Amino acid sequence: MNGILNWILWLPIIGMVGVILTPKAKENTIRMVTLVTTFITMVLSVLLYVKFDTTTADMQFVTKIPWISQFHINYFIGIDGITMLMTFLNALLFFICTLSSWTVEKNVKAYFALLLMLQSTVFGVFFSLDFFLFYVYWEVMLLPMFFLIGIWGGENREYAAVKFFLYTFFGSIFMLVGIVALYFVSGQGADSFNILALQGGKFVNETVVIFGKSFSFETIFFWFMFLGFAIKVPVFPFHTWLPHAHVQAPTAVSVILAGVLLKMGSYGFLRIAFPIFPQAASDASTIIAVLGLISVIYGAFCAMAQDDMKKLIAYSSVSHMGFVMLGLAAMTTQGMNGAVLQMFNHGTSTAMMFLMVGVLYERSHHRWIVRPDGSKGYGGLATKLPKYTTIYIIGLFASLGLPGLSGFISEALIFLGIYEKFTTITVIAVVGLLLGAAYLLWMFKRMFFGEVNPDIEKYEDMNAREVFYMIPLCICVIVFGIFPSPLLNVMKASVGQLVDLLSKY
Amino acid sequence: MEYTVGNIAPIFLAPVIAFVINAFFGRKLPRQGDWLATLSIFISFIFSARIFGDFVFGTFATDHFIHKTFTWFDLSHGANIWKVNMGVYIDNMTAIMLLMVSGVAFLIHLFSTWYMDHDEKHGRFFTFLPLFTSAMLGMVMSDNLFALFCFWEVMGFCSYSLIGIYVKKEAAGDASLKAFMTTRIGDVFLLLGIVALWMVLGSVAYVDIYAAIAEGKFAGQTVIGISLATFTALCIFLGAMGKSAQFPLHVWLPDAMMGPTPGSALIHAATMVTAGVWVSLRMYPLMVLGDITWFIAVIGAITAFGAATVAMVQTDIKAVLAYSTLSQLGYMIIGVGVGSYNAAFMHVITHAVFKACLFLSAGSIIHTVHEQEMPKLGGLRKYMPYTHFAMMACTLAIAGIPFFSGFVSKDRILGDALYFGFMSGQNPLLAIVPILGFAGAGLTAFYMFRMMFLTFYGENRMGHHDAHGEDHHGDHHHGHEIHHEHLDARQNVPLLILAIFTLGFWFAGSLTGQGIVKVFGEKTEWFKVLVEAPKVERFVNHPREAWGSTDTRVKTELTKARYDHQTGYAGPNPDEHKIHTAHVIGAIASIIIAALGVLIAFLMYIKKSIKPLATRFPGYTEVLRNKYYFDNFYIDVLIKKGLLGFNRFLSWFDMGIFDRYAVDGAAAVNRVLFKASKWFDNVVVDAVGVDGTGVAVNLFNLVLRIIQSGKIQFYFVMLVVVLASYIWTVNI
Amino acid sequence: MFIELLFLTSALLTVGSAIGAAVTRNIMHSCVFLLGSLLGIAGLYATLGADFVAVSQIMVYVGGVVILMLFAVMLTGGKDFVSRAQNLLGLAPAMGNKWTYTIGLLTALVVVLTNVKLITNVVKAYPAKVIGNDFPSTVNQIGHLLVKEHVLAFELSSVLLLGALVGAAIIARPRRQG
Amino acid sequence: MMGLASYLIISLILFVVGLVIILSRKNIVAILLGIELVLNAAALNFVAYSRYVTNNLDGHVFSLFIIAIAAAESAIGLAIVIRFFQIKETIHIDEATQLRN
Repeated sequence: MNGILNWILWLPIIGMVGVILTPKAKENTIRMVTLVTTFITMVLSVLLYVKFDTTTADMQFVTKIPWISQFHINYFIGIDGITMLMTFLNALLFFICTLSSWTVEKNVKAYFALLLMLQSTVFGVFFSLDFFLFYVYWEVMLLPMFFLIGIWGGENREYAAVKFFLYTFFGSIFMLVGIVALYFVSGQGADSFNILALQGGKFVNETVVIFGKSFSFETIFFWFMFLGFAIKVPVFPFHTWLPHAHVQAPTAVSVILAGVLLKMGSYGFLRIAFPIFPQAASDASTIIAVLGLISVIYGAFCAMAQDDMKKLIAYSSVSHMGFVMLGLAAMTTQGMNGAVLQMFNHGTSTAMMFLMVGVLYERSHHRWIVRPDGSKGYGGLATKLPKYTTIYIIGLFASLGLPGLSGFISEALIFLGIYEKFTTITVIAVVGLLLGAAYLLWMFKRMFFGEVNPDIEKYEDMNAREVFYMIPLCICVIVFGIFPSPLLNVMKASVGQLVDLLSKY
Repeated sequence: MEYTVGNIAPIFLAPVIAFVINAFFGRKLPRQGDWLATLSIFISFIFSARIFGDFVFGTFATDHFIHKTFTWFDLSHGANIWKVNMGVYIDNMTAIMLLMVSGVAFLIHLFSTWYMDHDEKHGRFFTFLPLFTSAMLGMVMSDNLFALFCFWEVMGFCSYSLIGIYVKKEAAGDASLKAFMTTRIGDVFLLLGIVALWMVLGSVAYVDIYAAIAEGKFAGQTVIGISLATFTALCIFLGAMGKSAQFPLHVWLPDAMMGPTPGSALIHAATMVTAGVWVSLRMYPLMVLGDITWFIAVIGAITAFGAATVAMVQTDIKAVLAYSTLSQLGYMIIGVGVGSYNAAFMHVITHAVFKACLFLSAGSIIHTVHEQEMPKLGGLRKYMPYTHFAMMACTLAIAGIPFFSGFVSKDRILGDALYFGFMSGQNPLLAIVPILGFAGAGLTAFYMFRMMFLTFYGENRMGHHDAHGEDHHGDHHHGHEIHHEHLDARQNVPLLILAIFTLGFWFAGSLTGQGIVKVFGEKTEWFKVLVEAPKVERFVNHPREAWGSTDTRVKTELTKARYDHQTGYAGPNPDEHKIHTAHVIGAIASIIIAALGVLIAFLMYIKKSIKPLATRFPGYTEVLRNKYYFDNFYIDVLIKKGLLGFNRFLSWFDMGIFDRYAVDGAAAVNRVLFKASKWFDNVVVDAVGVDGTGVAVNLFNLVLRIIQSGKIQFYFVMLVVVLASYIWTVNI
Repeated sequence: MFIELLFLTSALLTVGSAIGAAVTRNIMHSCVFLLGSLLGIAGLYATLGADFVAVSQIMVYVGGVVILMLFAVMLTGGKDFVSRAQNLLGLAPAMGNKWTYTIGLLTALVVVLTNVKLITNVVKAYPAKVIGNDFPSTVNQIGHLLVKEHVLAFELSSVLLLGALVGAAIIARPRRQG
Repeated sequence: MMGLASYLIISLILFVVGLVIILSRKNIVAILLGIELVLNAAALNFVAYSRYVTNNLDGHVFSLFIIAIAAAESAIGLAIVIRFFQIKETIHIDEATQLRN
């Protein structure tokens, strides 16, 4: 039974080998291999969900094999409720992205090979229970991402790729220092790289001497970890890589970036920063909440000012991930559950938005809502593309948190969670909901209403393939908006355990 | 009667199913599924009527209610229990509201099958209309504020979709955006209020809130320096202001008339806009506890009077009705504010009936003659006798003429307002409430009859213009060739049915509305008896049922009682005498004022012996035509004022961008801020902070800059320095 | 005595040639100085009794690497042989100028200070040990070590060398423009 | 005269000289040359320690590997230099900016 998880982790690599072995000229074979691989992965993740035991907060499907035994480094993977959701999201989004990448023409073989490699590494980050393994996957993940942006991106792609790479790398260096420090402090024993064994506030009383002065070990290294994960989320002062990366990345990569990779940051908080340094996390919660609040408001304001559709959605991601940070900072049942749910829901709704932008981009080859010269980039799309409009509306309203679609419940839970601890912040943060509706609907109004722009007369409505890959996301957004229990039941035990731990500090 | 899932759920689910089917297969169904939508509403109507019958015709007592709950989702872990419960809460008010909503919605659906026939948006219209109806019914039935909020937002979405249904019109986009965003301002506050209540009380079910008020759980609780009760009451009322289009947030409702007329009738006249009144009534004990009723009354009075004045000069028939809706909503809010719980709710019902009918009549006219500017109409009485009859009945009702429903409900509100303003020992400044209320009542009579006279009386002015020579339906009703209206089950029978219910005795139980000539005999004044402000003490340890269980409580006989606006029928009220006096004065005064209004309208538009407003007070008319410059104030003034200040500050780096938006009035004042933050993000944080060559203020900049310089040797130097410093600090 | 003489000459040759390589402004001369320095190191290996390493040093470096370098210098068309004056784009001279040397020397100072600190510690830890002048042949033992204990590294380095060979050939292969 | 310290000092001098070459020269071949010196300094240290401290031959083996890898490295490096020269017509290190921005 534990084998499923290993299969999910390594199947994309097998698929990648398959892609590499396929002759370069057989582009359709390459696409089919990728599609089949991602599809099987998705089916396996559904199977994983079915077999998942929701009653326990323990790790399930655990595999532990010694890897570098001198340093007690193990190939140690397993999942709990939080990871389960991310696994499903990752498997689903990669399947959809494969379909949406059908039209990629440039160097097809390398593209799909890198895509599969990315999938495996992202799974690796989520599954790893060994710190060293985690770090390896965390860094290796940058590699396919760097090339996917740097080769298949837009006109300014190298800049965006390098920026993305350096930002993340900068953060992960601090994380590495933290990992090494933990290794030494925990006695270099058998569990020094074991994330689970390090959890539970074991370092509350440790101190560290730097330049002759004594500091709390927890505080110092919590902030080191914080930096590594906050850049990935991204939280306010570290967010500037995101718009560049999103604007330059190809559609599928944007989807993955917004849908899964950003969640790795908040996942890091949930799995590593909070449980290992609970005291410091609890002390830092106000700062995290304020940064989350700034992300929410600031991201929304910035999004409002954008004329580029993708940039607008990128900033909206900053805003939405700010809600996740707020929920994490709350450290209450409602807030934490809301944050994890928001991670999933943002994954689906933002993926929808980016895919829709991609669909339109394939027709128009520009993304201007308003062109730099002040004329409308689109206009009257609702008349011309009815199917597209319908699906766009679902994604749009899921993003802005309409009850009945998925975004609302998570945002409401987050507000409930933070209210008691940060009342003032709650009062300000609701403005984020207002602004969220404002920029999204304003964009919608400028693009879809009005007379049909002569440019868009020749556009065709979504074809069967495009509709097909949007349907799973639509179902997710609607069904989980009405019945969130399938998601909440899976994660609540794990989240509850974390909340219980944090509530002691 | 037993209540189970089987006979409550269909009320909500039937329209939902119609929505789902129409959304996916509407195009393939005959007539794009409009019959399905109508049928589904009819099913809701049948089930609602059954509940109404049970509750109203003597089966249950005033304080009876059904409360069934189920768990929506559950976040409990270990000893930490936290569940989100949803449920159905049906009391007398719910039963009345259910009947009204499903009944009016059914008639409007029926009318729409005629009105929207051959319209290009036929299918889409009949997709959203059942969804809206289900959301409204769901909102009415829900037992807690959270569920209410969910349905509230879904209604907002339907409203957004229906206002913007003609996507080709740029103005439709603007109007829908404006409607959604303006109501959203209220909504986020409503959500905030709900969150605050939830986290302090542990539940947002109405019964739990009532119980908490009774148990004094609010005492000593504060939110950011304000007492919890005031804060939450204010938040919830702000939500109500957005949805019910009260004074500062009223700007969206007139624009909302961009949508198809039947949609306006259902959403923006009869039901959705009364949701704000509904939640204010449901949370009335909280409003009293939070001591904001005076604020509610003032807001209502300003809206009631202000909107009535604007309605006087409108020439578009739908605009007149839109402003009259605003004004009537103001009366309902006054009713809430002055403690006239029963009458405010009655006005919700009576207004829904006559305003729906008015809008449908307007729709009938517009669809027949393809003209909605009143100066171009006139003399339609001969061509459209049925519509004329229905519209006249409703006009009499809204104007407050005795024997009609509007008189009954509005007069009671005004009577209570009179008592509230002059006799209850409140702050003397609050006398403004009854004064504005009565003035508004006079104006209502005036502008409604102005509309009637201009539309149906006088000479036919249709010949004076080219009335849409080509029309895409292939109809030929234009110019002088308007065909005589026939009795049609879909066009005017719904109007006539609604018109029947504009008579006052249905609601008052007596012909005059003052309990003098009784019609219903023993069950006289059922409305007064059954609807009263919730008595919070009764909800401590209230019974609650799970979905599956059946109702086992002992039914009590209907208890008779006299109407008494503040203490219900609990006992002799020392102020009862004063209140009665106020009501008598109010009734007489409102009859006189209404008659005066009708008379002036008659003299002005039929006899033409008084000069019209526009020539008499040209300056003031101009102000009214511009709606007191609210739109201009929000859009132009705020933006431009804010903009100029920012421009001076920001022009040194980017003048062109801001200039462009100064002219464009579509955005809010936030635009300036957005631009500023965009600039801040791009230039300061990103360019200077990360890429900039500026002084290395912090290490982060420095490191990135050095790495990006590409000079490998500098890299080496850094490496060596770092290693060396490591060795020196570690002290090997 | 012979050993000490060898050590002295080798050390002088090593250090002197290295400094010469650093100081001269001609890349050709620099390469030749490198040759001297590497030969000196081979001598130093000999004084340490590392006969096999010394021979490998001479064969690989003197016979291979330096020659390769000279080839590279010649193949790059003789440009940048000597210190250029300020040229287009305002680049620093190829063989360094006073600024680059200043930076280099400053860094060197840091390294020297750091290392002196380390070396003093090392010397304290391992006080001067008199080693007899017995120099048994190491070839046999090294052979055993390479194929027994270090066999994996040995094989890997062979693969590496092969890869480097092929890679270098592919990279340096002139490609047709177009 | 002949002790561990003297070898270490020679090795240090070699290392520093190599570093100065790396840092102060802009000619890629010269930089590679500096790297060779640094590597040799390291190899010399290994052999010296092997003789004076550990008394086994692991240091020798290690320096042999260093020699092998240095050879491979210089082969690749010089190949890149040649290729670079074919493209850029110069071997000035500051011209190698293709990856920037």
